[in-house]
Amino acid sequence: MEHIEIKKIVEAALLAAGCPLSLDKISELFGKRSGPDRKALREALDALAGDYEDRGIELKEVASGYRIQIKGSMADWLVPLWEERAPRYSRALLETLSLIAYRQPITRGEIEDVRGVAVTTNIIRTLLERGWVKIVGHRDVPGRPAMFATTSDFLDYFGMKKLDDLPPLSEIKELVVDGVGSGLPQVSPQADLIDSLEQNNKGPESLTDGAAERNSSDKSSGTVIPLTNLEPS
Amino acid sequence: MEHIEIKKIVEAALLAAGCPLSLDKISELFGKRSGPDRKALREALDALAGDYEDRGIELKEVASGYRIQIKGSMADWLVPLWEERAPRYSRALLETLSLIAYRQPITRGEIEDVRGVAVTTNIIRTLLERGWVKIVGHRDVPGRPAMFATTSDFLDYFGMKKLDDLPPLSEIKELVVDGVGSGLPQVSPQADLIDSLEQNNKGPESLTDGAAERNSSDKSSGTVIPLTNLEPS
Amino acid sequence: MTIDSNQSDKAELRLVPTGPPPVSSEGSTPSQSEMPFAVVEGEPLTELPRDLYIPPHALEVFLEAFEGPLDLLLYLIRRQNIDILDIPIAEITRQYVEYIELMSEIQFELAGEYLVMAATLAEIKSRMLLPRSEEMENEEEDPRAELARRLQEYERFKAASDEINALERLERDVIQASAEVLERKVITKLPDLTLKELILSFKDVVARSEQFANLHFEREPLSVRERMSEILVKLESKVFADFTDLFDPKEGRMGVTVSFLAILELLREALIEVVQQDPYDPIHVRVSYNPKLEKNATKTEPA
Repeated sequence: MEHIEIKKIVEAALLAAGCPLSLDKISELFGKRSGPDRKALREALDALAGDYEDRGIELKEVASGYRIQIKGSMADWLVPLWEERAPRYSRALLETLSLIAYRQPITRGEIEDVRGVAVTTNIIRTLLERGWVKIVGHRDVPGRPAMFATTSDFLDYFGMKKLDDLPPLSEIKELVVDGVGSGLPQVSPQADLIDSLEQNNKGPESLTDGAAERNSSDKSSGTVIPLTNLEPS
Repeated sequence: MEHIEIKKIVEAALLAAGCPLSLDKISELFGKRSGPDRKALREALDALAGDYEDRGIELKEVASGYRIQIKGSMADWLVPLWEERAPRYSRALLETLSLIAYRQPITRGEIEDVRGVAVTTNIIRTLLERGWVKIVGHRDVPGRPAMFATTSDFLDYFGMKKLDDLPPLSEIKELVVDGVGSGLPQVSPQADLIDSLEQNNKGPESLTDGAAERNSSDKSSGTVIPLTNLEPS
Repeated sequence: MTIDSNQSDKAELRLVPTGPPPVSSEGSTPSQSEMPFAVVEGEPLTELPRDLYIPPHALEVFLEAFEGPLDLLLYLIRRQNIDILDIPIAEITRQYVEYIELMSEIQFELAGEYLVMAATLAEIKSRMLLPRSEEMENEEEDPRAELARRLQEYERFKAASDEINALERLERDVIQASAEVLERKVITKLPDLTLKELILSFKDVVARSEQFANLHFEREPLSVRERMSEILVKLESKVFADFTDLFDPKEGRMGVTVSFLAILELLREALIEVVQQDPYDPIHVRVSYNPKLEKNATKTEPA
């Protein structure tokens, strides 16, 4: 298949889909056998990105694939199109989200320990409903609190490919030589840990829930545990 | 304002809007006073339409304005985007099919006798439509019930040459429910056969996520399958 | 007058310019050598004036802008440019308690965490006042250490949340580009099935049926059952078939045997009839019931 033809199909697909498309999904467009290989597809994507250089759109790779998006620099021009302003999120929600992002898997109690204040059910519900956060298991302590982790939808929304793309956390300075430093949290996101949690979590006690289905691209469906008290009534 | 800049903004607006934009609306983007006049805007739109000539998208003027849409000629390429996730067959259907395979020619009533529950018309219809089952005659008893048998499509689908390739009942009885793969080998020479059949059967369709999930949950598929939402519609 | 930052927009930044009596930030000279805690339209703003009259409602808004006691403490510390590792605990405690009291005075519904923190501060203060021997000095850490750690820990996530908030994000900063799709061909996928599933289903159904009824499955070669189906199909289109037509010599002895067993089984199940007019006449076979040929069958049936 001609290079130009591949590019044409890929562009149309990205614009038609309205959501990021993974390389696998793009590859599916061409059928199993005779389609272009991944290298050819990447070339087409590169070519598209090049085409958009002087345009108001750009090709962006995020966690769940590629999407064509309007460049941030165009936002000012397009203000009249925004009838509703984008939702604003409270500091409490953003702080909770960032704790989940950097410290996942983390329980509500652990978030509260750091923030020094209660995390409302409302915040957790909003994060779950937005699909930014999911429950990846339960900590084996009394009450078996749910552990939260971020989703690929979260990365997509904030234009990131992986958790490593999160802005780095600042260092903690130590007050005295001994004592204080112990038990310092790890700085980097523990994505692998989450993955293994999800794997291990296929046990019978891990119930299923609609939250996973919300995320069709989420390979962990079936591991999410219902939070009856958090579900919207 | 430069012509190229106008085109850039108009294109971004059309791709961002998600609905047709009237010339007035497009004009609004540029503010009231200093913006390009309608003639300049029309020129930009014409230029855009020209740009799209060899692409998978086109600029279309409809009643409420202009929009960028996917060319009709792309529809066939984009089919995989809208592919619906394959449903799963119900346990009732699987049992019916297995009885037809092993006990053919068999009537619906006979299947019901063995299963102890009614076989819905829906199941029979699904199997007939799928081409796995056909009517090979009618039993000469009151009601003249149709007798069902498997088809060559059925054999093809499961990668078998003849029905004898199915393991005999004696071997099946010794299968440990917990995974055919581990249960078979000690018992029968056909274990390898089944394994290889399964391999062959990883055809294009069975590579989907659904199939993978199913395999991982195979352990339970013989015992507990939630039936409610599995009936093919 | 707005603050150009979408982060931690402390309410007092709105409060100071709007609250009566108006305080002009431009004119105010810092009474202490404090670091500015905010910049309002280019002018540094260093402190909430002490005698400032604050309308109760405005204060509520101000207090609500804090995400809990750690946030309030951090504010007090940062406002005075205090080293977080060397907090003048007595002074900070005094200021903190002042805020707390102010809150209760206006019946602000105070979250329990604020009171817990007040107690914690008081406790640290008292521990600081205790005379400490050299030995203890070595064994015990600074009473403020835990607080300093918590404050920093909270502060880094507060900062991180500001950074996350600043990331270009969908809806607010970037929009997914999309084009209208007019013709949407939807193909519903058919479910997949593995042989394993099928076989396990059979195992289940057999096990169940043997439990309930006294049904026992004979161990008949499947090839015979398959052949039975084939013969039925073959006979379907014919009124009568020649018995010999049901055998294919090319299949060899095994094949012929399978066909013969199939015919016997079909006969046993009364699915077919075998007819012979006279000894040594050709043998004919027909289906017991054939809806397609029913009408014709009655006419052409041999006498």
